[in-house]
Amino acid sequence: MRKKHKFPPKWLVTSVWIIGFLLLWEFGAFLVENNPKIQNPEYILPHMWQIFASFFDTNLTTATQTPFQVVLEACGATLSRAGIGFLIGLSAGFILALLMNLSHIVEKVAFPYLMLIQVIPILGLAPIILALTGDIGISRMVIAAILTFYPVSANTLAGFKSVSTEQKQLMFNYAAKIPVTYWKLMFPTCIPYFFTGLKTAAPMAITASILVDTLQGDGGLGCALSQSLKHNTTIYVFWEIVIAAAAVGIFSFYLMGMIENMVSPLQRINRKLKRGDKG
Amino acid sequence: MENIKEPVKNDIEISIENVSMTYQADNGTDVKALTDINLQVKKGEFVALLGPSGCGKSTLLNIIADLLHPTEGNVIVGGTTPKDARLKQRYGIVFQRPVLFDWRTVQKNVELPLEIMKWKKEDRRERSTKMLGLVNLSDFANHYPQQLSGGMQQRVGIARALAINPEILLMDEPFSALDEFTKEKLHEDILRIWRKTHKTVVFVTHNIQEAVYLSDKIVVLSPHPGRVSAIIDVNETLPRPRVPEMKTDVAFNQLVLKVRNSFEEV
Amino acid sequence: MKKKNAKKVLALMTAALMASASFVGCSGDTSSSASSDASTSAESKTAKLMAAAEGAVGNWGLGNEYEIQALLRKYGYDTSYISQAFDMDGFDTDEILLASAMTYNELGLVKNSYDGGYNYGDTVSVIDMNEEGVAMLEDMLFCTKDFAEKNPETVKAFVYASMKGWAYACANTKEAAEICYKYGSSVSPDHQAYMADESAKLVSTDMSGNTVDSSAYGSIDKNAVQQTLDLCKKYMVLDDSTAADKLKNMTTEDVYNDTFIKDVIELLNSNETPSFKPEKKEVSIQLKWLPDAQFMGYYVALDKGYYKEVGLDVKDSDIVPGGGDVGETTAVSNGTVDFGVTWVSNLISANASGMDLVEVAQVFQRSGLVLVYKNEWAASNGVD
Amino acid sequence: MRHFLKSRKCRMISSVMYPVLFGVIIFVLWETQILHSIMNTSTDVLPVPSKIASVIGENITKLMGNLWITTVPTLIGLAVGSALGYAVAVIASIFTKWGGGGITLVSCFNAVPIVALAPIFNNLCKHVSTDIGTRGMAAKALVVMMLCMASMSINAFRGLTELPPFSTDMMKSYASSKRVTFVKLRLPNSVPYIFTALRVSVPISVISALVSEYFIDTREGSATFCPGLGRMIRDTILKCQYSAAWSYIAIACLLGITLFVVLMIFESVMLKNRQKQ
Repeated sequence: MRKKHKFPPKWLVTSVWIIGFLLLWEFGAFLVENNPKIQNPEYILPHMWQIFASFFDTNLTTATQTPFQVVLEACGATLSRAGIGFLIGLSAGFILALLMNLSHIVEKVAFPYLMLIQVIPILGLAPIILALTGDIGISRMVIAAILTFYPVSANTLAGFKSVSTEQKQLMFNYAAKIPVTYWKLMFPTCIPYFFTGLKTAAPMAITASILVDTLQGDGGLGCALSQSLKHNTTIYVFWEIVIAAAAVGIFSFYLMGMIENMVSPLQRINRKLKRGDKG
Repeated sequence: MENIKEPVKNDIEISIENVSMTYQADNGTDVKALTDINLQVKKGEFVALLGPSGCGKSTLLNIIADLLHPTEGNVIVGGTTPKDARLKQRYGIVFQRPVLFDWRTVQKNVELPLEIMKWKKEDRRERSTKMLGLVNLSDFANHYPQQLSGGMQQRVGIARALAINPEILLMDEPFSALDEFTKEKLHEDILRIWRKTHKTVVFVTHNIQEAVYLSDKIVVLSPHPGRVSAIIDVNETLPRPRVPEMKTDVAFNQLVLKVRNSFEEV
Repeated sequence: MKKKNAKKVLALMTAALMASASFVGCSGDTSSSASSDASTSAESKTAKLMAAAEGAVGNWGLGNEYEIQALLRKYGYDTSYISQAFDMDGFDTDEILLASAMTYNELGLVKNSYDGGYNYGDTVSVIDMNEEGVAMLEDMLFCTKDFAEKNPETVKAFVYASMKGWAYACANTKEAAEICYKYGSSVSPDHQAYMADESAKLVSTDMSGNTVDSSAYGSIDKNAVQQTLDLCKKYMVLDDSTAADKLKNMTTEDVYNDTFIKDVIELLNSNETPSFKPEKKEVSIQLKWLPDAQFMGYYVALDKGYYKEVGLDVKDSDIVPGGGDVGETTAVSNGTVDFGVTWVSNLISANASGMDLVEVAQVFQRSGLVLVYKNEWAASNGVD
Repeated sequence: MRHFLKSRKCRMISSVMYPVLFGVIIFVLWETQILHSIMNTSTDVLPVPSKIASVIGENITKLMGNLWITTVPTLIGLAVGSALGYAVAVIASIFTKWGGGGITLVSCFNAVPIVALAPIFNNLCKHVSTDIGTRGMAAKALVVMMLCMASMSINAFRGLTELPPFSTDMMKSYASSKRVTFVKLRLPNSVPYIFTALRVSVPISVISALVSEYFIDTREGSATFCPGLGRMIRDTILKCQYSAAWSYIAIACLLGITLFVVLMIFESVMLKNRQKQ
């Protein structure tokens, strides 16, 4: 096979865009800075370098922590808390998809409500869920789980439905029992779909966790965010959090991709084949 | 047409009696897919079910394979009901598409039915290696389906169907998606395998030449409603073994013509 | 322009009317009648400021707005206000001309130059709700009626230790500020010290400006509660008609129970070491805001071991910071925590909607809410 | 009988009946407060449906006023954001090699939580207008716009570039210009993708409008000013007015559902003659 050198390479495209974005940001910051009407430019749009400098700021902004330490600790709290809700949501979503695929009655009952969950502004319900459960940890899990639930179950169900009739007939002809059919055919087929759901759900679970953080002074990115907005820490904590939150969201997305690469046999094979082609 | 009153003999592998199949269309009307089908397939016989789209030939095959249940009539496969035949793994099935699992190697694909039947690992390996040898794919055992050509994939499908060593091989237009060259090669392969294994083969096709070249007996089905319009014995005109040169014989072409005419008679 | 003038005149007239009304109302109180002249002049000044800042009065809303609404109504304006963020940027940028501030927090940020501060120094002045007669009681200690009934000793012990903490904190504000800072405060130490001083003033001064003796910290003044309740009845808009009816018929009895604090004050003054038999030893408290010197009494009580002394088990994590979107009232009502710190008005709205909460100690004896304005702006509108 | 059970009509009836039955059961459990004992909560926090309905009835004008305040920026943000997102996708699809990277960058905006976006845009809009209502609307609409733009540009880019096999070759064989190929092939091909994007955007736009109201300047405190549904939900919850909070939530849900249903109807009309993929 003739080797084609792709131009521009992917890394170049990505870096050009990132640089472009940074330039745009800096231009905006420049405008904000030089607008005489604006007294506190760092509250509206600080320079990117100012934000990055604040990462290395050694001045304490709370009793014991520098801004970066505050954000780092909050990040850890948010990720771990979101993780639990995410796991619950994905298990529930997967189980429901399984039940819906196994039973027509379950499918008929659940499907409209699944649609409804997607349309209802769950995040707006966060305070009321907190009031209902009375525990911030539980409500965080509930909200993260509900947000995770829909994309996972909808995609997994689509994965089950994507199994071709012939494949199912094949298993039927081999007199394979239902668990065997699921294990050998249905699950492997739906793995990519399942992960598509996870990739949508993971950043949502984190958004949910951050929002719930703001509901009570219990740590986490959202809590630090609202504290910095309430002038209890330097405003750069806020900007660091904006960046950290975006980074955590993107990280969660790529983490799902990485896990898929490890777990999914198909991904593994495709990777192997790609390597084979090159070699 | 053969006498339907004739009792089922020991050498009859598949017997279809008075089978009708009706299903309901989306608009609520009944559609007759098959009416009053009578057919018997002897042990080791290569039978082609031939007909245009919509004649119910695949439906008939699905009834034999227990994928569909006839609204009327009786079906006996390997001396038992289709369901028992399926549960006892009396037949292997090959579809129009290879239906391989992308995430399994060629060898593991062939081993799939054996895994389901809970064979031991060594036995599985031995059997699948043998089957891959039969379809000339020994060198590709560790490849993945997406690395193989369409013809090779279909051969894997055949190997898989034969892995459980069934008495019957059901094939649903197995070569219709392949190009002409591959198809001809697979014709030789399937004839070779059939000679070697003495399986009873039910072969659904819409290609007259293919049916004539491969089979002992052609069951011509006509549509609206699906019914048997002729059963033609091929061996009388075209003796075994069949070789590619036969395709240019006058006898071959006359038989093709005869089969085609049996449609036009309807 | 003409309309604005007309409103100004109206405002002045209303102010005058209100002033005379309050004069009549307070006639029983000799100390206030003596200062009525001063208060009248203060009110005419306020009237001018309110007129100049029409449409640019800010408050955070979310249950903190009633005093401001009462003030607006007092001077004849619509009760709407600009929703103020939890910073003073709006004030800084002149978007909000009369901005709400708590004396112990936002006002310090506006005046001082430390981290997060706006460094206005003495170039700003305030309208005090206490002086305007629209003050409502704020920070107080509460629990559910059910809890108080079932665990009277626990409540008494908790109030005892907390008030002991407050007394110590008010006497030693510097140390109290340091203690708060240690317990995870997120504001600068300088601001913490400022907060401690100002909070102490609210604990030790009542609505009419009289000093509260340290032996009477936490006592509940029926008249002050009545004033708070009356203002709530006027300005609290409840969409649910059942709740609105309940509010209409509410009396001070539905709000507080002063038996605990009375016993506690007696015990504190007796100089004996009391012994309690708390029914529930592990208790927790939900604060109204982020952890800082506004709640120094509890942190001091924790740090000095006052809770342990009375046989209660209160850990660091049992003092739960607030500042979120679910009220302390809900947290206490659904049993997440045992005690809470909230404003009396918040408890009133919670009880109107069907909760059963009861105030057990009034920590802040006067309102800490002020409207802050820039002197320069005031001068340009004819107020010095 | 068996035939009837398998018939289309019966299937349709059952797919309506089962969920309705389920809904009725939940409703009854809720109304009779059995749900409360299951969830271990009280009617203070979780009022029964009839109570919520009566509160809605009592405050319908106020609710509608707040609904309007939330709906306007939602729709503006949705429309402008989707249009911009599509424009971005079109530009990216012209320069496919470079554009893909830009789309990846835009998709990263999706990962920025609404909670962080809202205060930024609130600050940015401080100088947009002297009128606080207009300013708040602009800030809300911007938040909604950002999120809708992201999802639209990602999907539309796929719609504009992932074409049926051989279709570009076919257009080339007709010597069709880039512009004609765009109008005749890429544009129609992207229509289903637009709807995919909108299915994501519509719920997100409602949610982001509600959540951003938590952080956005407004004027409130009297009957004449409506700060919006999200703000009212937060306000009523903090004041423990849970039946009122639920009435605002119900209206917010209704907004989300209505927009989605409208979208579905629109989609089914627009894509009526397309083959299912």
